Amino acid sequence: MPLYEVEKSVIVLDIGTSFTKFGFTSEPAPRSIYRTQVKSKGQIRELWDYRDAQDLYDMLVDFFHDIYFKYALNSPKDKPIVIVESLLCPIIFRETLAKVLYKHYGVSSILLLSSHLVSLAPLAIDTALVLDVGYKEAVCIPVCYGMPMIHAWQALNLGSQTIHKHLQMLLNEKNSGAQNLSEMTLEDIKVRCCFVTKKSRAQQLQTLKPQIEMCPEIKYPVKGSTTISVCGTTREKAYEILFDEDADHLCLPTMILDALMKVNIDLKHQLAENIVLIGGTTMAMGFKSRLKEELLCHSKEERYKKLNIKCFKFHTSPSKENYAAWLGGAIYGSTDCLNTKAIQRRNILKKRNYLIGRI
Amino acid sequence: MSAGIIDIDYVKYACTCGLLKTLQQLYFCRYCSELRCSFCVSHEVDSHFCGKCCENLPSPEARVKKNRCVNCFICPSCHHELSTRIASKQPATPEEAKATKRTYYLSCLCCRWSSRDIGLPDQTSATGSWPKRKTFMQDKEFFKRKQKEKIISYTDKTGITAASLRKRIGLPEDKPILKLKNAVKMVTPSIAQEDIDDFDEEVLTKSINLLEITSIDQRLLQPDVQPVEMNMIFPVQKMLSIKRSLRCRSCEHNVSKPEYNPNSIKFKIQLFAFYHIPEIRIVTVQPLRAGVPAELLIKFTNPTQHQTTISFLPFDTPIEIKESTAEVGGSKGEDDTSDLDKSLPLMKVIPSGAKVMALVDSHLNMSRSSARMVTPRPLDVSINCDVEIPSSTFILPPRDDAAEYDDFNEAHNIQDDKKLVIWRKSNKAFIKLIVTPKEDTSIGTVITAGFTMSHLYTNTITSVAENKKPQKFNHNIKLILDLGKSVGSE
Amino acid sequence: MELQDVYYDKSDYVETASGNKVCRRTVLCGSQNIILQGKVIVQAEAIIRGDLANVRTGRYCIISKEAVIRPPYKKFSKGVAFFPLNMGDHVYIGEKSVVSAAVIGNYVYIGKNCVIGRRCELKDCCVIEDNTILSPETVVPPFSRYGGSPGVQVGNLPEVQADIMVDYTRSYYQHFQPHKNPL
Amino acid sequence: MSDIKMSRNSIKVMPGALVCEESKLRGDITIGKDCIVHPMATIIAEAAPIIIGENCLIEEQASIIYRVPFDKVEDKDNIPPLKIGSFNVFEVGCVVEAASIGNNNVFEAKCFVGNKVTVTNGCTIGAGCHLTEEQELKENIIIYGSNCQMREGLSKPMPQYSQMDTLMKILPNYHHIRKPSVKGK
Repeated sequence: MPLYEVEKSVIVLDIGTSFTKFGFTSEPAPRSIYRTQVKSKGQIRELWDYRDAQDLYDMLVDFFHDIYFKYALNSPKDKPIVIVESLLCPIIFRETLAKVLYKHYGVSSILLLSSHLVSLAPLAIDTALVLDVGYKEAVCIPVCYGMPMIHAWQALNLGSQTIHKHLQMLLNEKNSGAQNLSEMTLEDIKVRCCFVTKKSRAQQLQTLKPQIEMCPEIKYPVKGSTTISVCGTTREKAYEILFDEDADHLCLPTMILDALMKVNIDLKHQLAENIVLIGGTTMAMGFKSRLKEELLCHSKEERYKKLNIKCFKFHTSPSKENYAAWLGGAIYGSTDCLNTKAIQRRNILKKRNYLIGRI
Repeated sequence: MSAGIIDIDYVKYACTCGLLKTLQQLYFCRYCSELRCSFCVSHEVDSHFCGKCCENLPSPEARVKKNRCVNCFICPSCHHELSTRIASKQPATPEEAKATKRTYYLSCLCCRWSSRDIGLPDQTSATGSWPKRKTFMQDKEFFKRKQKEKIISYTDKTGITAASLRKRIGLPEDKPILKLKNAVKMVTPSIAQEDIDDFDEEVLTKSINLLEITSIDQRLLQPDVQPVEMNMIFPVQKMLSIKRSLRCRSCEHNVSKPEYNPNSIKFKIQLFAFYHIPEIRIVTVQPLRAGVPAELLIKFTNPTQHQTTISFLPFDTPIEIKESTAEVGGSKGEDDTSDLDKSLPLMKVIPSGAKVMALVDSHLNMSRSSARMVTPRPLDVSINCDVEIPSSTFILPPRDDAAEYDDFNEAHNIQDDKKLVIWRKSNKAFIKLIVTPKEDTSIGTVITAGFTMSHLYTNTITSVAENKKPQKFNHNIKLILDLGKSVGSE
Repeated sequence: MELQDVYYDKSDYVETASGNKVCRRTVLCGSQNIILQGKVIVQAEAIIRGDLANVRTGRYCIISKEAVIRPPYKKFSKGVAFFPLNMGDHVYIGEKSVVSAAVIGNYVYIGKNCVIGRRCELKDCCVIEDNTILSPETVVPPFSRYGGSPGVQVGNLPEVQADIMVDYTRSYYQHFQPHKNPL
Repeated sequence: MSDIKMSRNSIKVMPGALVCEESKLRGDITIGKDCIVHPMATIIAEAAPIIIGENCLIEEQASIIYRVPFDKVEDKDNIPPLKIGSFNVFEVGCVVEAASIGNNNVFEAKCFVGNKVTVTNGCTIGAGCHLTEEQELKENIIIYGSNCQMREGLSKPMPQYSQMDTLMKILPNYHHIRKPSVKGK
């Protein structure tokens, strides 16, 4: 008896640093994507800015209250839930989350899935190098035959947040009135005006007198009181922070190469030819082609010589990248995986170390 | 959830779970005789309705409709609700006016977006006929379903390959996910591309019109498509709202159950603390100075149909927790997983098997209710003001709705401690207390005073059921009063 | 906090037999079309457009300074008609708010400086926060709290909101007293 | 308003216009044909005359104020009159100090338009929006929401013919109306 026929609505959740993806299993897209914020005592707070476990507990109670009674419109009691989360998720978050769900909401079981792993499900592959560029950080984990190669993980504090800061700096150079723009405004400018440029142009932009035609300037009105000009260089340079090497000579492309350095030699080529990009930041125009250009360029460097990789191939997700991991969760959650692999409420009564048995 | 508009959050009541709430936000479970708040009751979805057309939807139907209203749409541009408008096409001749049917379009009265902006043809009926966007999603659904079938059918068959594979890469046993992933591999896998073309050369030369590009919120309103251009946005069906019923976690009785009709503000069950616990309001307070006693005038109101006696106790009087919550109360202050541990030995001895499952379940049911109880937490408040606790008590007569219409002060023959009770009228009494801010408070700090109120509560719940006399007992509640900021010397 | 007494100049207000207190400095257009059900306070410089259509309030309504109550219009195929504005009991309308709703239920609180667009429906027991702009034809369901521009639901109200409003409007009325010693 | 300015009041009401006496008009104002000015509306021509076109609707508490334009403070005697086009709607409580106003614009309730703003044709300034920065609103622009988001409309807002017809019938029953005059009183 195929289980998926039983139309049981099971919530699938991907709690991102910036946006939460919410939906149900066996559905092709999330029902809603909204900001990971909690309204507590009249002020809006970011869920991930918790102070301590108790604070997080209270915020998560409010957060799930919204999920169940504003989005899912379903009583949580004795129902399973699927949570997609990063392998690098802090223990305190994971434990508090479990406590909130089991204790406060009385869910029957939780299926915790690793975002890097499950994002391969929509592609129907099992070996790939997954790069997740989110809000706070970029995390690269190779997945081989369905096993995340934890020892090869790479993480850098590169993501929307860095871009926003960089963009603010660029805007300040050209505008006097652009001081202290809200993060929302910066995000909107980034999304609507900025793009990832080509490497050749990026190199030109770094010179004092670029020998290129600048792209047109955009006048961006803010709240009817000011207008800031987003000039061509700003539009092209906003994303450059991701590709500029930092003090340790690290950037997005080197993360991928460093990860490849750490995996078994037999897998290197296979992984390089199966790169999967997830996370909202990777949706920027020109991101993929630039990353490829950079990878090819960096791989010729001395430190990566022994990799001897000449070809990088990328997968195109059937979904939008920002919910690729969620979609993976929705697919897993619709299989009998939910019944067999989820951590049952009654089992946590048996085992104290319930969270070690994650899949 | 704030109490509302009126400044009533100067007086906070400590809920049984340790959170501070205003009286209006609290519930009073008559079966446990305890205060409950939105945090320590369990919420349940009672009924679904649309906030725009205020129509009820039975829950199964709501689920099928994906929790969205069939008739109401929200604007993809500004997220406001769309209104249906009759197309005002002036017919050329009267005959034509009769022949042509009315047509409708959707229009946003906030940002003036209309369904004509994206070239959606006007519809002949006002509701129900709006075209669903045809997307690639339909194809994907198919794709996904196919994939899922494969996962299911292969999961059980592929044990051997997975095991051998695991050995090859030197992994420990029992990583069942491998099986599954292996299965997926056999389904039409995606093929990685070397050539990527996600850069549009046009962007370098063409000037863009900001008004044609969607913002991130507009994109995320339609998560499946996430349109980049304004002409791609599409009306979105409005999400339904719910009415909630609330249940006490320890006795499983409802404390609040609304009526079914979305427009109704009545309740079938309404165990709100506001109707059972005396209300306290600050009337006046003398200027507060560190170390100087000040008069505080507070008003007590008895909302119940029974006379009550109120006495004062010091703030740090321990409050017993009733039997029903005692199991959990025992672990107060410890890590709350400890009560899970307590049930551990029992769980271990029961072997898994069909016959004993019932036993396990019954045990689970028992432990469930206690495990789901909210562990009380210490009060998060710092008291910086001493309250002189009066030794005398006072009486509050029952509420009398008719008294509201009496404009004269009715005579009452209640013997009052004149030092304590300043004035009284029907079920209200004005009480004077002496408060002294602590010596070391600096000017401008918010002065918080606290005391424990003990009131005689008459519980009628058992009397109805068992035809007994109503139970009377003293119920203690901790109160925290925000008296405003301290001032300097005169 | 218990409400404090608000004093008004006795010569400035007219008190009717049913207990309405209406400031002389209000603009009541078409006063024959305005029905104040009793114990209603209309404060200085409020405008009620009874000339456009009937305006009927319930008992214990408070219309603050410079508020505008304006019946909404609707377009029909044969032209425009203004239609009546009905207000329930225990309604508070804050200063400088413009109210053009079709229906205002009982126990409704509208903050100051709000715009309630044409033909909005404010159901029983709802709160509109200060400075909210409700777009035309918005429906505000019971027990919801609206805020922002355009106004959206920002929260829920306690179940006893009706009692809070009864208490508030009643004590507002009781504390709205003439100066004890007129100058 | 100072007494000197009061004395300079010169209100011209074109035939067909309906101007309630309870409105507050100051300075040199010409109100065009078929306009409606509700009671308690305010029009102040402080810097120079205001000429309002045809079929404008000015509701109660709306104020149209023509102050000395910010770029002409030096040259006070040479300020051109403010011409407001036709078919404009000024809703309850709006404050409009715009430097120039074309035709078919809607100023919704409680909006504020500063004196550095040029309003062309067919614009809608949403309820509660504050526009202060120097700018020219292109045709058919719609401003809405707390952050003054902008949108380009498909067409200009419909003129309020039918509403004005109804008002023309109702208002004279309840209010004293200024007599149309070509000359000031």
